[in-house]
Amino acid sequence: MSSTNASLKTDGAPSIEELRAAGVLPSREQLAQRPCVCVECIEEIPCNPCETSCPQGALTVGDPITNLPVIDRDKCTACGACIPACPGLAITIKSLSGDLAKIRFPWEYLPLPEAGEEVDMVDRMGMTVCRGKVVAVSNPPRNNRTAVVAAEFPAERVDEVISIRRKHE
Amino acid sequence: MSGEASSGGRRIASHPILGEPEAAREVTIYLDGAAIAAKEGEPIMSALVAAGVGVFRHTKRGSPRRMFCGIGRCTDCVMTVDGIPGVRTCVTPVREGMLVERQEGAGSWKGGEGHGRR
Amino acid sequence: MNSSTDVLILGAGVNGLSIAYELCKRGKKVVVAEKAEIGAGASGSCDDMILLQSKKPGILLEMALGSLELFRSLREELPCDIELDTKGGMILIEDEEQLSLMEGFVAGQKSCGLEVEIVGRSRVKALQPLVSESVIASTYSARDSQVNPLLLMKAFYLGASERGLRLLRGAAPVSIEPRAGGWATRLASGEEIESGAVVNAAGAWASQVCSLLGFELPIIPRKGQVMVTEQIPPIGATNVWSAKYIASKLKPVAARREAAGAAQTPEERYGLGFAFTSTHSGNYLVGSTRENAGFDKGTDPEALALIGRQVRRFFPVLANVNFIRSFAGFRPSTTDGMPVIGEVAGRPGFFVAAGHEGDGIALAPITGKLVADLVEGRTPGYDLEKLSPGRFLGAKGA
Amino acid sequence: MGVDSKPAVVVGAGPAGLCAAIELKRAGAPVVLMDENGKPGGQLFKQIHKFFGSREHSAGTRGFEIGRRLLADSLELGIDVRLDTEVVGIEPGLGVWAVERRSRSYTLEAGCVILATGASENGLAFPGWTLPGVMTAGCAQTLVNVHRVLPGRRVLIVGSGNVGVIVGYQLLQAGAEVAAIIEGAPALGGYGVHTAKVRRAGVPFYCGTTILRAEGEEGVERAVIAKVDRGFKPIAGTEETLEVDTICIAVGLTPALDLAYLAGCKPIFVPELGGNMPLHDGYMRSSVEGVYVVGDTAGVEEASTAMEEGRLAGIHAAYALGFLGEAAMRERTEATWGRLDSLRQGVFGQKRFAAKARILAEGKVRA
Amino acid sequence: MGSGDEKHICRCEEVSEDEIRAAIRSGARTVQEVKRWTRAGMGICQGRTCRRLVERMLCEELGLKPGEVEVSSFRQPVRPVSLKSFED
Repeated sequence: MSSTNASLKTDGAPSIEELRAAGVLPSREQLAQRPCVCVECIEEIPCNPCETSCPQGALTVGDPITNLPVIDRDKCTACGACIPACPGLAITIKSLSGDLAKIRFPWEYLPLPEAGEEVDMVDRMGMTVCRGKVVAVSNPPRNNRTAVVAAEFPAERVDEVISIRRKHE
Repeated sequence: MSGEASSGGRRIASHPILGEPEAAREVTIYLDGAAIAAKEGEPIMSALVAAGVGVFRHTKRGSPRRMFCGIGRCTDCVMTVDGIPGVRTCVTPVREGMLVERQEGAGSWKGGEGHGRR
Repeated sequence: MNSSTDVLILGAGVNGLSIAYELCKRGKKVVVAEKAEIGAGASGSCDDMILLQSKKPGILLEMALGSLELFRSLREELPCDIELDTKGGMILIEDEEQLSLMEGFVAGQKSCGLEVEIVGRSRVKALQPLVSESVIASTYSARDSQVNPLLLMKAFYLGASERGLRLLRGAAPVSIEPRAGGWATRLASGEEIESGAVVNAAGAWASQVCSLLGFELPIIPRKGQVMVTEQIPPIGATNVWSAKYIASKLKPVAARREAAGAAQTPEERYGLGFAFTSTHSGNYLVGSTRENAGFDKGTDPEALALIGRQVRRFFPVLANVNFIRSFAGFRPSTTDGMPVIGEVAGRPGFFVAAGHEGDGIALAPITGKLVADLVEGRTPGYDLEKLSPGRFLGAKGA
Repeated sequence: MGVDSKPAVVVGAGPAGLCAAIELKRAGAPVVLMDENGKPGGQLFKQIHKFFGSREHSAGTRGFEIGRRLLADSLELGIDVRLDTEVVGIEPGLGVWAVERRSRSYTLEAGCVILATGASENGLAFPGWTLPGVMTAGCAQTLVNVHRVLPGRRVLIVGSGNVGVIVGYQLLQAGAEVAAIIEGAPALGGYGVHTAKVRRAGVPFYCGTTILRAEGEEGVERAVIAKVDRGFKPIAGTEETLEVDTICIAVGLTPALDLAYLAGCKPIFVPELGGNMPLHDGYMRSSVEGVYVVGDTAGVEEASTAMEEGRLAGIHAAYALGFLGEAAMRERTEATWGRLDSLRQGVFGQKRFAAKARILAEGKVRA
Repeated sequence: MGSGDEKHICRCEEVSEDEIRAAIRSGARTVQEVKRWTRAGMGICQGRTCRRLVERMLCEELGLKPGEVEVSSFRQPVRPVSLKSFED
């Protein structure tokens, strides 16, 4: 077990420290500047749909395809095409605007949340960290049933929040 | 909750990836005499699971069993079907009016009825 | 590595282990050398019957009756259950010709002291409610029995082990040489074992062992394919066989047809016989073929289809039953249908106990006793002249 | 080399078998594809997640969609697909013994046989594992994704390899609750991206933890788990009880060796790929002339590697039967190996790559 | 009957871990011998589920490495075959 992956390999999800060490967490300054793609893919696996899905060529895996994806933030338009393309559901797009953070994340559960809905925002361990509001849900056919949900929540939770709490009976 | 429906099984109506279930004709099978709704083409196992049936049989030592592998490899899900003991319910499709019985041990021949069928 | 022992037995089949058990009980130091594992030959790939009815009156029937008595005491003394059952047996009769043949056969057996009778259709139906309408009568003997050969071997092995048996696996003999007062046997493992006596209980491989001493015996492997059903509720009160099989033994139609140049039917080619016995676990063993196929241990769909159709003919209810396994064993078969039990003339201390063909399980207890007697130099309780190796070796001996 | 009129028989219409049959048919070789199920695709139709890899490996496509595509290809090519056909034995001389619809037994003489029979799920024995409610992860996956019924409401998954984690995710998608995923080893087995999506749904992972027993009268009512020491022995005093009605066992797969064994193929023991499997070479040839082994049968990996292995065997079998020239065979083989190699890279792939390399080195004896 | 304390290795034949260990301790040395003495692996699944578990126990009891246990045999048919499949 490598020490950098201690949390990923024992708890199932990467810790903030691991993500930072892997260089995949954008800084608050970057987030305030523009929406930033966060690719939480920190193990070398043979996979590159993020690269081929990007119309701008902003995501690069290259050869060998086990390379970790590299983002060129200058090329990225935050179009979000990579979010449903990632088989690992590891990509989100986050931004900061004043005291509100916004996240767009992949979602493959029913029921789909609805715009305007108040929800629990969860961190990578599935713990509720704050309340938030769904602002948009898109699930066009090209997503192949991976919906993309956008939600807003308090800015101070921007590093922790990864998704929303799943509702089930 | 009765023993019949203790397993909490149910049909998955709508699915985020698989969408709506394909329309299938409904057929009725009988478990130890009680009518159970099943979908044409599905194995006996899934009709019983959907109906919340928790025990398919007891072994000769009296231990309860349901399904284990679900694909016809193990014996766990066997039941007496139309008088024939030891039928693997996970790979045997339902048929209208099918008589399914929980069997104890190897079951019995029910006087040999039903063996000429099919 | 060398070691010495009183008796070296070649083969850990049911007879080798029975002999080992008996000798250990009598205080002998015994080594069993087995080329593969316990029961790797016929004893692990056979059915479970102790069938008295099929034996022609004479020494084999006498030995079988003696063996059955021994089984009853073994059941009490052996260290694990052997699933001995006496639920009787029936030989199903399908036509008048078989009926008259079986009437004569049964009369002979009765005169030898076997309780056996011919029963009519209504009794057949009472004992075998699921049997086909085509069965017109049957023999019935309450004494036909069965035993689990796998557990029997285990029991002999455990019983002998408690008394000092050493079992060597993967230990085929590569040479057997006379030594002062006995024999020196080199095994494939490299080990050499000196022993006062060597018992060749190598079943279908017995002649190969003899060839290490420069002679051969007419013991050949007869392949028997058997299928095993899934566990099912009981089919009837007894185990069953078919008269057709006995008839073919008594009046070999195939041989007649072959002599007349007629083509063999698949049934004849495979030497198909019918045996249908249930085990304690509820599986049925359905047999079987009797083939000359060398040492090919495979089973084939054509033979299994013949066996399957045959059992369905007698028990149509089986159409919906699965068979889950098939196996083939090499029944060690001799030219005169009798086993070879005795010391080889001119080779003092070298004994053969092989060639039991289909009777290996049934005769194992008596074989153990007889061979132990021979090894100890005692006079056995049966006249073994007809079983002696010498009958195949001519005046010169080996 | 003359053209053999006997067909190539492919056993198993999963990803490996379908690809093998497609390659053969494309080359013009007669091919019969047999599968015991009523529907081809093997495990692909149970796999509803998007696949990894690159575009040429159909990355980003869901398993069942790959299944549909391969199926459409095979139908378009007119492959003789025999469904509900169980291959139950192999005779010397490549006689394939098949049983159709559990009611008709026949044998078919094959020019060559490609075994693509997959793998079977390993068991894990603990008191109570025979209780209703304990099942293999594959069983639960079949129920939710193929038959669309939920086997239970609250599930414990034993084993954190990709199978356990993916089935956990799919149970969540089907509407069940997953109480936990436990793993005996000190670290999780599955891909981090898989575990992460399950974890963010609130499912806890417990490493160094085993199941002690399942409890319940006529079915699972509880599972008792405990921490284990380095020797995998449970540590007294660490027991914990989980209220669950379903326990899924996901502790690895073993290659289906049965038909290869009957055909006389020499086995090799490779623990990284599931235990004993038939020895094979770079064309997926076993030690027995005319018998190929592909996919999980040749060492447990993934659907994407299985497809490429199927292609390798199909290409070589087409050549061996006289339907493909040597140059074309070599060229296609090389291209396939290129894709296969790229799949066996990275933290997870390297181990498999090394294990495969060991098999191929041993298997070269025939090549 | 509840879950009990017995740990079955062979689900089909309900053969317990204790029975299998006892067989090995009393002299069974191969998967085949364990099968013949205890019935583990003789059920309808033909040992597909318990074979690996028995192999592991042989390793533990006899101090063998995994892979040193001889591959135990498979027999035809590898799936249950209904007798009706043999048409006349």
